[in-house]
Amino acid sequence: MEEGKNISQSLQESAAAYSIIHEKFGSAISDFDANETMPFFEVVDTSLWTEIALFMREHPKLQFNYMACLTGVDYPAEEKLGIICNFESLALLNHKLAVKVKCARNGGSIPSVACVWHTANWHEREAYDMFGMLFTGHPELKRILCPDDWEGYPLRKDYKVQDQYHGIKVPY
Amino acid sequence: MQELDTAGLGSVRVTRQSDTVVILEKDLATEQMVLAMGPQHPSTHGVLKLECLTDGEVITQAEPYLGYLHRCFEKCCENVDYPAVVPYTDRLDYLAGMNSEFSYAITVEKLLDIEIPRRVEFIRVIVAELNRIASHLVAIGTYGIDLGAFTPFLFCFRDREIILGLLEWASGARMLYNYIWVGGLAYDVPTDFLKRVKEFVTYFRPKARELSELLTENEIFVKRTLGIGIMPADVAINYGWSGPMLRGSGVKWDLRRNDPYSIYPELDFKVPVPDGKLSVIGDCLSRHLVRAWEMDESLKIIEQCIDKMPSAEGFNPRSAIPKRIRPKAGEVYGRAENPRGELGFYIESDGKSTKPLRCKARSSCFVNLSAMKDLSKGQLIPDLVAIIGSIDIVLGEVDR
Amino acid sequence: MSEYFGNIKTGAVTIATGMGITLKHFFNAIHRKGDAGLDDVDYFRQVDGLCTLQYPREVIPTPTNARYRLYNKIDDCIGCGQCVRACPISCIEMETIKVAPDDLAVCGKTSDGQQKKFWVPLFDIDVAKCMTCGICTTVCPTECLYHTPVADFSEFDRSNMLYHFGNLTRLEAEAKRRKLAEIQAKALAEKEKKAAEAKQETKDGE
Amino acid sequence: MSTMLLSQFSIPFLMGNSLNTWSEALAGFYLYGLPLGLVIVAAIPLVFIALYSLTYGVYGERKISAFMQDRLGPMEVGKWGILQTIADILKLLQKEDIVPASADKFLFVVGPGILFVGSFLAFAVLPFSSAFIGANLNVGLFFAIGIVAIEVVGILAAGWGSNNKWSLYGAVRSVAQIVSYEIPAAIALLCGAMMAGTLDMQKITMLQSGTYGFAHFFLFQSPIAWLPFLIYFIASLAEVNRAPFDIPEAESELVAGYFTEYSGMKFAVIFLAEYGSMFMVSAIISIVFLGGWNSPLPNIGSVALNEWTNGPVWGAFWIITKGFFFIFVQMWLRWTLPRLRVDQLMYLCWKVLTPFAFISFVLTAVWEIYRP
Repeated sequence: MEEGKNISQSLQESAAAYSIIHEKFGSAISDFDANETMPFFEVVDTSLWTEIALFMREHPKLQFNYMACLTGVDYPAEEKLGIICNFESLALLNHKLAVKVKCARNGGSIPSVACVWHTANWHEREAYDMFGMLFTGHPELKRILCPDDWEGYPLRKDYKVQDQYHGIKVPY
Repeated sequence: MQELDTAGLGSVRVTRQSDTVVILEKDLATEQMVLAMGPQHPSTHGVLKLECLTDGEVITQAEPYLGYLHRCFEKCCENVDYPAVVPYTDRLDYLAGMNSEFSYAITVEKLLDIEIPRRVEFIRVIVAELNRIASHLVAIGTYGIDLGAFTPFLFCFRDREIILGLLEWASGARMLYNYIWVGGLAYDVPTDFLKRVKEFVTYFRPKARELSELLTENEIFVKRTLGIGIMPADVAINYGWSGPMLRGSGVKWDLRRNDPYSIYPELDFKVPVPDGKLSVIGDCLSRHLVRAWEMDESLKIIEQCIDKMPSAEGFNPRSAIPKRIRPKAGEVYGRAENPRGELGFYIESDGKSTKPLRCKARSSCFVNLSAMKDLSKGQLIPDLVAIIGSIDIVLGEVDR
Repeated sequence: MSEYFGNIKTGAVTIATGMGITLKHFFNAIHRKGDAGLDDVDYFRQVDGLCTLQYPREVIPTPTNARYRLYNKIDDCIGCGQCVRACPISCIEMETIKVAPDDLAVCGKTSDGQQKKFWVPLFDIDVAKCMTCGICTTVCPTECLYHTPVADFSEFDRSNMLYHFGNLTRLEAEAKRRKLAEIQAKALAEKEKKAAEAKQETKDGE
Repeated sequence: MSTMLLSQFSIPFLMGNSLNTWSEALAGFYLYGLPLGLVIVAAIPLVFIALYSLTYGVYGERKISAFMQDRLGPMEVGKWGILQTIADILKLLQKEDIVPASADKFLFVVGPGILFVGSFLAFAVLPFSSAFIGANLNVGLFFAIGIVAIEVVGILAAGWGSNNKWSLYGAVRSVAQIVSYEIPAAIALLCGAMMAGTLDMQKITMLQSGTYGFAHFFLFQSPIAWLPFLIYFIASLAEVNRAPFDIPEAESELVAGYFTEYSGMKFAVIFLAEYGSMFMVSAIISIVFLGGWNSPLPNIGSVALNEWTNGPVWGAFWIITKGFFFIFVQMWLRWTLPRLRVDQLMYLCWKVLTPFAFISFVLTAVWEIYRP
């Protein structure tokens, strides 16, 4: 019971945070998805993403100073790739919010937020490495976990592993 | 005759003799040298490569290269059932398998929205805290090795061995447990287990004291770590640091307290942060001290859990495990406090399959390591070693 | 200046403390800790001292529930194939042949009295791949597949890591397969005959 | 002829306590009127002592570290693993002797040799007993201090010749370290020389003999002798690259420092040189401050312990025991302490040891003049 109340309280906080962002950016962001496990909104106008990010970090009532996680996701049904960022106002306001940003599956790009949160630097590199979306404005967008000359983006749903890598048989 | 300035490398006076440049005189300029530290190097804690640009012993730039231990954790997760991910989580941070399992289990449970028996929660916390001590022992011991003290390392391993023995007795395996399942536990603990854990706590306290006398209080050790690799709190947060690293920078932030899960809210423990008396806040020594203090707190937690433990009567560790784990469609980001920081799992379920659509591990080491470039600038090579050691990376978790 | 001498003093004192500790351990080396397992009541009553063991000759006992080498008690295996499906890394390979009705008695029952309905000519576990997660053992309905506490089973040749548990020789398996095929063919013929008859009947009915 | 031969042969065994006769007799040994130039013969026992110190130094190091760390240490070869070092030597002998393709071949090969020679030349002036010293130089102590510097050349040659960045770091660090630490070490030894009034190692030792045993040792002869003793001990650790001053070979920083690229017998030679110089500095400190081959046991009334335990053979026993004791302390320190950083090392040398060495030098001088 206690826990249930807690969660709904955090949901309220997230909703309040969302409404501040919504006030500023209006239709550039989607409606608030008020689920219990991970409340989020989606950035519709992706070109504004860096601006929204900076607003989220700097606004005195938001202060999302901590990016917990940045996940790349493949949505083959929508022909899109996306990232999901989990934010938190660490040690300040203690509210959480998740943001989704999507781009086209082939040659799509998302503005980088590495200049807003350092965390995003490596996470965006990882998302690029695994999914192949570009992050415009990223300081050094190159592969991080796979070798530089690896073919394809391993975490896409339709990924086929290459047969040979420098003469080494790849599929085990 | 002309003077060339070769981009900060000091000026060189040269003359041209029929198309060839002859160097007449060179300033006492130092040349920068690229030094590949790793992937095989004793103090990179695994297969990490740091490409350092050095000026003498001073590092002007260090660029980490990862991925030597990439084992496609996330791709594997998309191809196995929810319960079968658990053994893979062990292999993320192989020094703290229980904590990784714990983190994954609470994440999926959040998605499934199921109630866990109380005894399960207590056992989970005990094994996770035991494993936290084991992990910190490795961190402290290997840090000693990095700074040249070999003996504390073996003392640490001697005591860690006992913890591994205890966990083996409970779960059947020494490092890769597959003990904390989604919705419960693999088995109940053996009959005498709690008694033995309690004996371990009394055994370990003086040993921890001895360890701190031998290593932490040693003047050479203090001199090697004090004021090295200072990370201010706000930068640390911006880098996404968590766990002992963030606490070392003076931020009182512990997921067990600030985003409580399991039975942690009922337990009495402190979140140790450096006060700036023994160390400079945010330096290597602070991070080391936080780890040493945390072991004490973990011992306290274990003692409390044993005292409050509900009886084993009629207890089935698998009672709450769903027959078939197929969560409703949705996304969840769950996390727990690992010995190295926040281990989070982002899991997306499509509601139809028994396999996760996407399972991302937010690894604390990966994030902590990303500050390496900033931290290492202008440090000496021995200090670089001290900094890497204080980050306490486990490459299994960095590369996943 | 006082800081200078203070540094020298703390340095000397802490170094002396550390040396005291190592010397204590050095003289303590006349004791040896022993090789009790953690399930031993007296584990923490062992003396402090040298704590390593000479491995192949002295071993810390693994607990009885330890999860190491995978073993299949093939007599109890009903060939359900759940372990194969559960294994996250597919280290179990299995082939089954349905038991012909007249062979059921030959095939026998499991130790808890369940009738086995499949021959298991092939049950290979690649223990080199096995990550001892224990998922296969939890799904096993007859509990014939389990991990044993044998931890050290290294081999010089990798092919020796492939453990065969199938209980039929190749010839036997071939015979069973042929028998089953015959029976199935017969059954099929029967079925076709019946179908044809039924067809005939319906035709006749018209 | 035959009587002459006999007398020459029997000299070492008959001479008793008279100085250096054994070695001098060996060196001046004429066979059929031909001098065999047998300095080499005199050197043979030295080499044996050195090999002995290596063999049991390595074994001792492994066992001591093991016991301090609650381990068993080597146990397989022989009873208690006592033959472990011999097995190691056999292994090293069989190993392929790799010279990296891009190494400076000459320096690479010559480096370990110079190192070895540097560390073993000093053995020539160490008096191993009242009747045995390799070369009884009147500037023995000076020679011992000076010859250590040759090691630096070997280390630099090895580090540079390897053409490996880690080796180069190790070599450069080592040079800086050894050159710096020579100063406090030499000044501290000069305190001992001042108390003796001579640089002759054998005479220094003799001046410390007496019926009161240890009370005649220079360490207890002056109220401030402990200071140069301590300074020399610390500086000698740095000179032989032992922890906590093992930064030239700091394995967690520089992989293995200047001998990263060495394998097989060349590696063994470097190792031999290291243990040889460990024994060498230990012997020097025991000669200058702790009476060398003199027995530390005093005569107590009619129980003439001191006289019973003195003599050529006893002398060798005492100096080797004292040397091994200091080797034990070196190992004890190594397995206790973390490693210093380069700048801290230099701080310790220039801002702590050198000033204190000067102070102790002055105080010793004052004490020697106004000694009651």
